[in-house]
Amino acid sequence: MLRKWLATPYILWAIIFTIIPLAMILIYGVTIDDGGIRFSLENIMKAFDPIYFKALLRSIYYALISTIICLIIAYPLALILTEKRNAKVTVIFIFVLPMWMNFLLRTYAWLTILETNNGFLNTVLRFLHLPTIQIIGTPNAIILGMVYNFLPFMILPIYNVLSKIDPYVLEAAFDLGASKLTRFVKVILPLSIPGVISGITMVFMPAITTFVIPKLLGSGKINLIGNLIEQQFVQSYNWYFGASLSLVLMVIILISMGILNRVDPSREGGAL
Amino acid sequence: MIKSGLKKLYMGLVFIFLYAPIVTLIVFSFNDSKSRAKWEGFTLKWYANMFHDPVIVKSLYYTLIIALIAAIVATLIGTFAAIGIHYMKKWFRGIVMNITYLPVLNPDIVTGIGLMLLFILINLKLGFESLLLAHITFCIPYVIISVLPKLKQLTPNTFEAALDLGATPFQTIWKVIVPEISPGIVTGFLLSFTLSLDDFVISYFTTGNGVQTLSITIYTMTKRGIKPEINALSTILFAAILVLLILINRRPGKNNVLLD
Amino acid sequence: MKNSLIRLENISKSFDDELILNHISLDVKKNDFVTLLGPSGCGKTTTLRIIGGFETPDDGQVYFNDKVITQKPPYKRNINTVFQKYALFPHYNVFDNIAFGLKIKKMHHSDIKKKVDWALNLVNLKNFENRNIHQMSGGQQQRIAIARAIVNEPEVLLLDEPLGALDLKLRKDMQYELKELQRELGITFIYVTHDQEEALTMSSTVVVMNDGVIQQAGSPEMIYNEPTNAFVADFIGESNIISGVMRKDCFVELFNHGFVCVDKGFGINEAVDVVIRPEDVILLKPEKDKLTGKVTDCIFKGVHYETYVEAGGKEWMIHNTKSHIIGSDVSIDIAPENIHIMKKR
Amino acid sequence: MKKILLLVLSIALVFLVGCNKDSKEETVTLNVFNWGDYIGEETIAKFEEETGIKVNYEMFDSNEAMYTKLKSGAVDYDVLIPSDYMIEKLISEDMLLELDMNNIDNFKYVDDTFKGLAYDPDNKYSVAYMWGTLGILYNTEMVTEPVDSWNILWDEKYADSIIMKDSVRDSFVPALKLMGESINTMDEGKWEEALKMLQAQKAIVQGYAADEVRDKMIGEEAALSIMYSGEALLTMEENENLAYVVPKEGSNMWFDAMCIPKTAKNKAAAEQFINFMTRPDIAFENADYIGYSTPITEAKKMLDPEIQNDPAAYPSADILEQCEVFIDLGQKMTDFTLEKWNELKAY
Repeated sequence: MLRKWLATPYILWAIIFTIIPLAMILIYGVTIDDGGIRFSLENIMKAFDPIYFKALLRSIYYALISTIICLIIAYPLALILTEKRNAKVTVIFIFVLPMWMNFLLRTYAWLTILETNNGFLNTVLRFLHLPTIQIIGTPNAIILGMVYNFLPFMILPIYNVLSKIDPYVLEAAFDLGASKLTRFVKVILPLSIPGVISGITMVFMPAITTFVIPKLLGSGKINLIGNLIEQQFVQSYNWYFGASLSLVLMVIILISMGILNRVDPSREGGAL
Repeated sequence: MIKSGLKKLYMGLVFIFLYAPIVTLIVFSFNDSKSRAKWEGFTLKWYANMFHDPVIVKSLYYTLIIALIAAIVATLIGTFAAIGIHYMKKWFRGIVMNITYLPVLNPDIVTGIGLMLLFILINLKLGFESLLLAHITFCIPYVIISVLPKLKQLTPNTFEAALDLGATPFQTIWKVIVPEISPGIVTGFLLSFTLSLDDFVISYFTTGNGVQTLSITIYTMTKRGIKPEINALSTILFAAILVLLILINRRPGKNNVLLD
Repeated sequence: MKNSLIRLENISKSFDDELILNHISLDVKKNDFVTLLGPSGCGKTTTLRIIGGFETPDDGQVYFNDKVITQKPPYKRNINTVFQKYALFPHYNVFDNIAFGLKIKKMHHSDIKKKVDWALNLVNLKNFENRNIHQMSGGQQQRIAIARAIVNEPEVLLLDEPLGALDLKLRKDMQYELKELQRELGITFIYVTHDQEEALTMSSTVVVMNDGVIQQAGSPEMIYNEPTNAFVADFIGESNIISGVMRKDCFVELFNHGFVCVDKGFGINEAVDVVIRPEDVILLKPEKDKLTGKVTDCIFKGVHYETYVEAGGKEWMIHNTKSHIIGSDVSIDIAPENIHIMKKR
Repeated sequence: MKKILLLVLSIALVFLVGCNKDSKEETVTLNVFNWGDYIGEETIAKFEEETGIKVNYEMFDSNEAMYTKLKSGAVDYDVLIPSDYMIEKLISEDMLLELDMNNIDNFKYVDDTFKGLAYDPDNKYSVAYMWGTLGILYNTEMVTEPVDSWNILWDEKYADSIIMKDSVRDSFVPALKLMGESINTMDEGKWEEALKMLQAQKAIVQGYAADEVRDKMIGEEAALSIMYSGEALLTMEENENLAYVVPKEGSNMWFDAMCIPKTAKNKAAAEQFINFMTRPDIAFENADYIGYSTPITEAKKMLDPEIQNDPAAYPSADILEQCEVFIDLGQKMTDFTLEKWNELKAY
């Protein structure tokens, strides 16, 4: 029937514009060019060299912290949103509207706010005779940037799942003698897992690969894996090694996706 | 009472966090200094000068055209794809969904260079077409993941019911399925448009022939810093979409259609 | 062959290597009210979907007026369906839902208006055309779904457990109304349900299905009174199913007591299943030669008492109009024509 | 209905854009690839008007990004305006066309100081576009002592107030120059030694910044930073406490220059463009808008005398003598320096 063929244009599109380019990158990842192009895992091994591997681990670490913070901020917010009548409008204001300002401009604006000496925040703090903060150039600034940028991607899926929980289920939980806390732990939380998983995916993965945030907010003092991949592709024209780095990264991403899929095999949370 | 106050406070704080940089940017678009580091008094000159730089004007034009076409095409392909995926066998759906997530999860630079390699391979000169193809490519997954949940919410047998009443599969999709999942489609369209607007890395590697988007123009202003006119232009764009969203959602008699 | 409107021939269908329908053949006559009855998973809905054109059988053919329609898509079949959860289109109002099929046929809008009015009238929902679907109750949605289907004047109306979501009172009313409707429209209904009472009340033909196989097809009386096997007997109405042995034609032995019956043609000393309806058991004062037992329970059920008797190591269910004291001894008697002998499965 | 309308509209749009391009094919088009916001706002329009040649103007954010795009062969650029070491790299990889100076009459206006430079010794491939030095931009309120040496970037008094550049070669300049080395040294040991210095310095460095350094200096977030003279000139306009100096140990002198890649489809038009940009009145307009230093003597003379006499913009000859131009180190050495850079950033 027709509906089974509806995805065909997309599948063709995906094969041409997603799979083939990726395959080409992968080929670069497992070859080297020393006079002639040949198969080699040399670059893959090099990706585990401490300089690069540490950056990778650090990226994962920061991305992980950012994801956890996003989750902590987003979950209560999503819960509050489900109680709001005009939640959908609010969600647009959270999710779509901020992106209408160019990402680079928004990140620059954080500098204006957070700079140590004459940043907006510290000026206010100083005016109130409060201690000022120094955050620009520290890992905290990188995490702040990640949380800022990816928080909406955590709020939306959790909200979507929460808003679809059948209110009768919640009443049933009360009816069966659950306290508010028990109800949350035993009913709401398990039911919202798909949204949480989806949120984690949408925050953790892009957070690993970001390179503008560490450059600007981290004052370029720390390299994350995104910076190194960009550097290999653009600065040293070493696509072979750049591809190897992304290959290693991709494997890690796929493994984490596999783990997440185990928790939520239906990928119901594929909902943005 | 205290509880609802706390909730409002919490929401307020998150909103402050999300909007602080945007408000800053808007405020500084009225700054007399070229720098975003120092406030030197109020001015409207950046708004007046905004359209003097032909490069900015041209990139604004391309940005909007590319975003519009990319969003429309991505929404079309993505919506049909989502319907197809929804009715697929489970194992196949799993594979297709994993492919769908690939561009979302890949570093932009890998996607960008990969696409550039592809365009070279198929001998397509970089320019408007290649840029458009690239944008459609990274937009489709977002349409699919916006539309799929709506399909899951359809009452069972909706598709069959329409066929049963004599609608051809095409009529069914157009007259029944599409209207019912329209909130997801609108979300997907809006997301596509927004992402297309915001992208730099993929655009840079897939464009040519003088076709530049606003993002490229902004990112490449490395020699002299970002022109303050850009802040003014961004403010206007932001205000425009804000007004548009408010208008759409205030339409009398209609429940808001966005992001159901 | 003649007179049959829809004919299924040797239909098989499996999903993911699970056989759902196993070589089914069925004739549906014109103007018949056919009910497909069976427990969930028996294949009745799949059969309906094959008739509707939503599934293609792996094997076998579907005939409509003696023409093969196996591969014909649903929108080219003059058959309409009322779905289990109605599948109304929430973005259309009542009128547009009902008019959907007519608009697809590009009918003139004044005709559409007439026909929708007619259909709404038929389901007692006059003046509801501008309502939104979500403003309607379950029963009303049900009626809209029916109106939406019949407005297209199908030759066959398929109904997939249409009353499942309604409360008992409403269900009874709708059963009656549907039957009326069928008579009035003079078209064929094929009705899927797992409720045997519903099946018996409404249909002119009941088709009992289990495990992808048709167990028995026939009039409600025949199905009830002459079930071909223990499954049918058990599924249709309440019955006592007892293992017995055929001693000779018209004589069966149950719990070492001989009973005269009317069935012939079984082998001498063949083990058989014997079905006895609760209302066919006659309770007597204890008599020496008869099968005797003790009353274990007696429940008032309105029109009758439901009495349980322990006799011959089995609990019998008996419906009669007298109450019995729990613990008292009774003898059991059964008229020969009420003893239904079936081959052991 | 609306959707159908939208669809029709978009298809029409595609056609429109497509047709537009076809009609333009008849006139000569020139693909120019330059840094963003690095040309006078009306310059291109003027060129198009004078010559009838249509310019497709494209921008890049770094030499390396430019190279990646060019090397891919996906676009046939006609004119590039990269920096010195990149031009040398392009020359060594045989990616540039030799210019016919007969077509670039205005080459005569280029100051002799800027001819025959190391990256293009015979002026066969490039014509200088802008030039400048690498130096220290500092805040005279925050730094009271005289600044004349790279040494000050290692002074712990200014801990957390020093900004280096997020660029390998620029950030190694101070270290190499303090060691008395050439900034183009091919001696890996020297790079290792310089890395040690930078690693020691990292503790007191506020950051390795890219473009945001200008705002940081204007906002007085840091006292000292290394910066190109052109950027420094723009920055000083916004904060009068800022001053720029080229340290006495010498530094890097940089050039952005126009050249024609082998992929060029319109060499004649490209040369016409280069000639146009070198014409004193245009060069003046351009320099006046960009605020960087022009290599065209006649154009310089048209500038505000204050700028002409600003040593930051046009340093004296003896300072320039101390300065070196970057030379491409070759792939192997480039990779090596990048590795050193990553080592620096690893902790």
